[in-house]
Amino acid sequence: MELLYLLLIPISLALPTYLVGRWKPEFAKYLATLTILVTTIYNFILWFADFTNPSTNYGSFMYNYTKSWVPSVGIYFSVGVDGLSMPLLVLTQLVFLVSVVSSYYIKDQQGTYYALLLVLLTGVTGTFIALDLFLFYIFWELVLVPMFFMIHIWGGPNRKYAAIKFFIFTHLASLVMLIGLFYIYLEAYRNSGQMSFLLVDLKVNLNGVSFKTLALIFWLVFIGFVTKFPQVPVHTWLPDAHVQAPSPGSAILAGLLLKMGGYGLIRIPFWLFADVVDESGQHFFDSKEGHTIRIIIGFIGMVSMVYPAFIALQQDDLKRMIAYSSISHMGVVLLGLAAYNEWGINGAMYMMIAHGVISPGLFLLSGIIEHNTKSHTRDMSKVGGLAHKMPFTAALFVFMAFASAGLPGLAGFVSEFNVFIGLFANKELMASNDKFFIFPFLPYVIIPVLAVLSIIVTAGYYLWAIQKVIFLEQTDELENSTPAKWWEIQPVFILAIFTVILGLFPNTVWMVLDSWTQTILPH
Amino acid sequence: MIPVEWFLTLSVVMFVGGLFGVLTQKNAMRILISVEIMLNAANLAFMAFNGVFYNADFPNSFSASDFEGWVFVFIIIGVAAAEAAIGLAIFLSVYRNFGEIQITNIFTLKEQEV
Amino acid sequence: MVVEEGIQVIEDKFLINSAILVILIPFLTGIFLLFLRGLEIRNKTKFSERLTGSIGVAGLLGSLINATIIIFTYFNKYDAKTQRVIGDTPFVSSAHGTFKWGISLDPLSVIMMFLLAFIASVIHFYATEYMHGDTAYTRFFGTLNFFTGAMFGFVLASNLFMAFVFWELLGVSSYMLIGYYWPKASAASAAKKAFLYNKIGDVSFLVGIAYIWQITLKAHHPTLDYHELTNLISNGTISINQLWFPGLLLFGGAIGKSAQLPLFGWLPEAMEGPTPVSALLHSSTMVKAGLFLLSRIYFTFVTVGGHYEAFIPEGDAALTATLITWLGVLTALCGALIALTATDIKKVLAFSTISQLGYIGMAMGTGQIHVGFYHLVSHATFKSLLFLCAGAVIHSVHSQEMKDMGGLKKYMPYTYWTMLIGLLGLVGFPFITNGFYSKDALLVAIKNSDIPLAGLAFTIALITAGITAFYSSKLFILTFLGTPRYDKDHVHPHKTGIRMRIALIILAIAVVIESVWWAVGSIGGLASEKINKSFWNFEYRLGDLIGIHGAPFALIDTIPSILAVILGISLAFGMYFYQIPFLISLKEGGFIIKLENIIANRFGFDKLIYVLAMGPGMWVGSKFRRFDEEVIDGFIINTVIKDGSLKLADYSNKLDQDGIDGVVNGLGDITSELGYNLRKVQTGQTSQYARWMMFGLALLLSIMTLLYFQTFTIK
Amino acid sequence: MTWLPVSVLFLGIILILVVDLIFREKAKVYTVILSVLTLSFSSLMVIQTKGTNAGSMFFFGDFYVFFSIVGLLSSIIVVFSAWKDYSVELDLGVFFSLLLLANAGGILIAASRNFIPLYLGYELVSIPTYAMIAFKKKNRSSAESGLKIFLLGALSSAIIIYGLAMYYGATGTLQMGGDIINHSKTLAIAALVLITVGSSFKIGLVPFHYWIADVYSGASVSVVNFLSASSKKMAFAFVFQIFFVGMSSWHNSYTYLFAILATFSVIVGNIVAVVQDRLLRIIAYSTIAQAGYIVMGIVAYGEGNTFTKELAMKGILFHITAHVLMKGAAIAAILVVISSTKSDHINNFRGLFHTSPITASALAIAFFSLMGIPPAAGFYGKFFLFLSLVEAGYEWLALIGIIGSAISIYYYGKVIRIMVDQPESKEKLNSFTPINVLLVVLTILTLLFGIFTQDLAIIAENIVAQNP
Repeated sequence: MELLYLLLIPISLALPTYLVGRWKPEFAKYLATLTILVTTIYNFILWFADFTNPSTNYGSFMYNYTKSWVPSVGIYFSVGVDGLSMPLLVLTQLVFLVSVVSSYYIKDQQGTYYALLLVLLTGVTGTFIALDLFLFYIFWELVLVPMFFMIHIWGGPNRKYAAIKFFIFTHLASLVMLIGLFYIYLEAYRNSGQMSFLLVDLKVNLNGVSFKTLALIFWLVFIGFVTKFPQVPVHTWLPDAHVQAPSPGSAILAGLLLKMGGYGLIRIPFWLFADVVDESGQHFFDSKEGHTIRIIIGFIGMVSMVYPAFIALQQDDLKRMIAYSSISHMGVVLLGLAAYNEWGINGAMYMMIAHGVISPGLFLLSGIIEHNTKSHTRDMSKVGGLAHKMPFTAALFVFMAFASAGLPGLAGFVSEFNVFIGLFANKELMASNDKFFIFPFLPYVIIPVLAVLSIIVTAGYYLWAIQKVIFLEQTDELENSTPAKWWEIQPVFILAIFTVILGLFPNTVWMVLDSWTQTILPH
Repeated sequence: MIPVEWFLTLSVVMFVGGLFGVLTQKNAMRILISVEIMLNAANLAFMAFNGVFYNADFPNSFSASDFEGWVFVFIIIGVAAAEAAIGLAIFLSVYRNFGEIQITNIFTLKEQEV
Repeated sequence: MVVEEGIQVIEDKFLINSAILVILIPFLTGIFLLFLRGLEIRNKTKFSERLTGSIGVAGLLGSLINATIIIFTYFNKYDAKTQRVIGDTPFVSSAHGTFKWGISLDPLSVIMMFLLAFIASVIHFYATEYMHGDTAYTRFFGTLNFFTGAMFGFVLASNLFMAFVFWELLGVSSYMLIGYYWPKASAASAAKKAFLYNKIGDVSFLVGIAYIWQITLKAHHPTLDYHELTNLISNGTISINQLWFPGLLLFGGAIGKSAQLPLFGWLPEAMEGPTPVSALLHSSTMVKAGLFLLSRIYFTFVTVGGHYEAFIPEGDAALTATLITWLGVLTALCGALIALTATDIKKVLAFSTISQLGYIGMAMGTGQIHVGFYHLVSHATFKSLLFLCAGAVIHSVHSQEMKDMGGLKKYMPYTYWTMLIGLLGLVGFPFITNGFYSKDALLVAIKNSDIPLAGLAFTIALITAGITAFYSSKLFILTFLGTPRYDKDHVHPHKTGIRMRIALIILAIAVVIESVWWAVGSIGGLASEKINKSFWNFEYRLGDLIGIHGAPFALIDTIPSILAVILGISLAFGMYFYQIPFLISLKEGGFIIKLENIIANRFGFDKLIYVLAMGPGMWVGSKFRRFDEEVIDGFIINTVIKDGSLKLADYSNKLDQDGIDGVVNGLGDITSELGYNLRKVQTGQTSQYARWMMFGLALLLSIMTLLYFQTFTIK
Repeated sequence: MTWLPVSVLFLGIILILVVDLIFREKAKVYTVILSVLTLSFSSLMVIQTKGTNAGSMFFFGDFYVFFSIVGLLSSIIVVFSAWKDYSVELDLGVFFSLLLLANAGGILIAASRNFIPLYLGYELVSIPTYAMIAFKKKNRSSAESGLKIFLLGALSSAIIIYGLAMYYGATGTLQMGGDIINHSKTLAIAALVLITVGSSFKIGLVPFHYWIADVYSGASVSVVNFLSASSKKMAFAFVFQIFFVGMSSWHNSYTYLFAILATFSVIVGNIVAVVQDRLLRIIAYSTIAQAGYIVMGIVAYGEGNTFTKELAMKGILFHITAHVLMKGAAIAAILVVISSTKSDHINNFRGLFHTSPITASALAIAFFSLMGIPPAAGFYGKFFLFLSLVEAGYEWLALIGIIGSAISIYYYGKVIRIMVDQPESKEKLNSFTPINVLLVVLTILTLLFGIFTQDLAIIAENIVAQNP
């Protein structure tokens, strides 16, 4: 029952917030902050109540609540949480709390803004806790609407184009994913005769389906998820959406919407096909199809790690650079999955959490910089010498930039280190010297090597940004900029604290992730 | 005894003639008349088919369902009359508004250039 | 106590806790000072320098005290040769292999820790006065403490994972410290360059770790701990033929951090930082981290024989050892040559550091880890002393260029004498300095090692020794002796401050103690076997502790190096002090000038690195950016999707404007009609609609008759 | 007992005409109340008469209940919007009587199992529709659209009758579900094609969709509401009766035909809608596209086994109910704007969120659900339709459906984006409370559609069971 509160509190208060907003704009802000504070505290209580002792098996669902909705087709309203989704759920509450506090600068139509924020919170929470494919798809699409309006109404100068592009792009991709979900449902029905959208049933019913259809399902679903957590060929909506979105909006976009893609990719293919064994007892991802799939997604992960890093080197707009860096960090997640051993998958999940804490901080900081420059620009060439005028923001920016570049002791490092250990420890990627079918002359080992080299480029563009924005003499843009107000800087400070905690004591979360991964990896 | 194929060919000819009339005529009234022709073609077809399925000369036993064709003919005639009525009413209002019922010069609702 | 073949692992709570304190105290004081700096900025005040300075030094003294406790208890209580005190807690624990925070107290790490603690506290004490009057005083001490904490962490780490974590923290704190004067553009870019060079090293370090993990994973015992790895090798589960490549990658990390040949471009520019930083980081401690790492992972490129003699494995496994040695030799030569041409006093010392690091790398490569460590200890002491004296000189003359110094002997007597002691150590003046014994041990090691072309390496090392002697004495003459060249009116050199003088004296005493200790040990060792085996003979004692022995000290081996040193000194004095015309003409000769400006721009390595890494990186970035914006974004999005539907509709509109405009009369040509614009069809003509409907009827009828034969089955 | 609902309707017509005669001017409110009462009372009667057997000509199963109630309830929406619509105000009584007459026809279609009452019901629906479209006396466009719909409607009904004649020839009976007598396959093909053409004119599939655009922009808004909400549903009832029941034993002969028609309608409907800038025309073309989606359901129904049939029928029922709610709300909202700005051009909708939030949010949610965004009703329909298509093996058709709905985002989004901008004039639109109440009710139903999906699913399963 507990998870229902997390869902119902925000959605039920969305309309009242709008109405209060129309009556007295200020109160909408406080009502929204109060609601999100309540859900965050409640979520943390749940975490410390049940997710701290290492003995429990986090592979099974907890707080499971299932009620039949359309039994004749097998649709159930079922929510639950396990080792994979609980950390992401806590991350959601945290990022929303941070974003709501840092959106106090918004002055027009506050009522609608905070109502949309609450609807968005429900959407994202729902995606992470839905245990029924139908319900999962509903929450997955629900998120698009408030995000579209946020970018469209409160966004930057060219927001209309970015909003509609974001909407059509992700909607089209998720429709393709929908076809994948159909196949899962229908194959499970044909295989077992049981009509059910429940993940738990599907996981059992899919056992016995031929690997060829599973590969087809994987690719259909993969297209939908990869567009959401953008990888190279389909990533161009992210920089536009980020540049034009209001900074709290882009914090949520980077912090959570990207993670929904990652979560879906781990939950649907990797978790669902975990127990599917063919006649020779081989698991799906170890078989021939599984092998080609892993090589291809490894290649895509590597390309989307290297390619955006070089582009970020060239960017002048700070937010656009951070957007490209998020794409490159998400490439690490895909590489982790391609490694398909415990370090890879744990590292991928931990990277989603770490990036979910770090990148909202960077976006909020760039938002602060934008609000305090005279002509509201974020161009690094124009904004310089921030340290003179806004020392705390400068210090936090350097801290977050290093966290994002993977400085040890901070969250990013643990995940990157483990993903690369996983990549190099993976037999297929390393040992096999049979060449790549796409580029016959490239051995598979090119994937880990190029991915690792891109760390240098990442460090490069972050340092370049620090030097241009923070150090050097103060440009005239920062003439009348005052040190950041409390509600601008405190949220980023909270995120910084969490980065350090996740960096120095990763085992609290890692233990949960690891006990979950052991249930899906073949032994 | 005239074989039923002859009736069918006549009804097809009437149907196509009516259709041709609808497609080419400019005056709304003439279109209405051609539609009536097509309806009567259908009547003829029904009459012919019912004759085939139930031979009135030596009725051994009959039930209500044997006369479906012929019953339908009466209904069609009734419907055709209703259609004609509403048609004439609409032509009247068109005449009152446009002053003529030449359908080729009534096209105010065309797609405006965007 | 876990007894393993050879090495005993001991759990000693007290020692481990004090070791943790050694690491934690500087970290805590550092963070506390940075917090104070935050308060300073917030309410625009400046805490008294006495308070913040003393907190900084107190932090270091805390860890020094702990270090001394550890070193004494460890060497008395345990037999350092076979017993190690190790304590670790899981940091990231997954089912099959956990990455651990671990502290290992063994001879190498304990001696290095003590040396580091001693030098760092002296330099902190020195810095309290040197940085007097600087606005960001607290931030300086905060970051310096933070750095020392990270260095302790690296030195005491028991496994490669923890070493890597602190390795990158070193990189970041050196970035902070080099970029201390961040408003200066050159300092900011120097910091960026230093960090990026280190990052290249870090990446190869990371890949090395990943390789070792993969090898040990295949052997079903995934571990990164030094002692476990040594055990795995000794009981044969993993062989050196597997480990040489990860060893090479780890050495790649060391190249980046310890400024070996290709990646040493950042060290001279790191002189942008304040002098105490150069003294601590870029001479004695941080740059040694790479070489300390080599001594930690010697098992990857060296096998230790039955009775402690180390030899290089055959086949391609020898590649790592030869590469380390030869890179060391070449770095030593290049460093010395560039130091010749440098005019800035700190740049000379920086290049001499590079060349000494080359020496140590060379020794490590030959397998004589203890000899390398021996020179590392001595170099740390006298080089930090030299940097502090240089700091004092700069402080009084307010310029780093040697051309406007000279004749400072009478103004700064203490600095004069301490600098002399330091320079003698650097030069390795025969028999009376610690440098002499450690350098000769090096030369002996390279002479009879089985590295290919060892003889050539030995001669190059000799020439470098000579050149070192030459530029050290040149430095000495130009700064202290000769006629003063600074303009008198507004530069009046003064005696160095009290605290700086005390620091110099302490370090000088340390150098003297070492010299005496080693002199007695080596010379006395020749006389009596007892002294030779006792702790007096430092080289033998170190070898004993680490478990590797090379050739014993022999006087005749030292003769070539003595000659080289004397030649170097006399040449320098001749050229600079007595200005002998022939020698000066030699100096001005065309060939030497040409040679000089080749050497001056660091053999073009910087340009090479720029051309290789930075240039193409930017070029590729711009290519990708244009591709991303025009092709993917442009084509896929704008033409197909966003405007796609519009484009398609516009296309049909265009067809409409210049398509057939007339009213369709009769069924006409079906094909042209098909092309007719969908929207244009809405002409409002009822009859035309009817015709369209009949066209639909005809179409459907044709399809059905076509399909008549296949699908239409009457069951 | 069986024909109580229809008799209630006729009683209502008589009462309304009498009341209209007596209270000439004040009759408006009474006629509204009376018609709403008759419609709801008749739908109650429909539920009562479920299951009574009435010989072979009629069958009062779930199909009958669902489609009559859909027709009756959507007519209530029309009554409300007619009450506000200025162009119909003059003789409201006559308008409502025509509406009730059309509903009587709808019930007849839904109940019949024989082609004779089916065709009678079809004509009983069409003729009042022609009258309603040509309702505004002094208005050129309404007269022209009346003329158009009449001529093309008469042509299509003639084609259908001829098709029925061919059917009679091929199967020997006008009872639905007759088997083809051997060696009369040509007649069966002729019947199939002719009936498909005739009926696809009424539901507005592409080669026969021309009247929709003109009539939707010509006729008055409440008539458009009637056309899109209820008369189209009755037309679909007619199509389902013919193809699911009438030709049930002909076995997937019509699937390929409808697949082609569906592809054309979805592609053309969506693409042309993108270019439109007047809202009623956008609604017209989106109706064509939605008709395409429902026809996809027919394709899936014809193709598969019972599991696919059930999925397809669920998709169809969800889509039709959702369609009633969405189109009803959308057109009512457009009515509010047109009644104050006298034109449905897209610029009049600029900044609607600020001037009248209820109408704007109702229209926005209706459009989001038309796009198929989940929590709203439209999504369920599309979900099951595509699911049944994939199950039936028509993946390419599902893909076309996806491309169509992706394009639809653009023109629905265009309207929503304009509503969200800053309005030129700040003054509030005059809001008419009953319409606002109607909008709020419809929006809540669209959003909470999930609650009664299970009951609809059960109805769908019963329908599939009851079909021969």
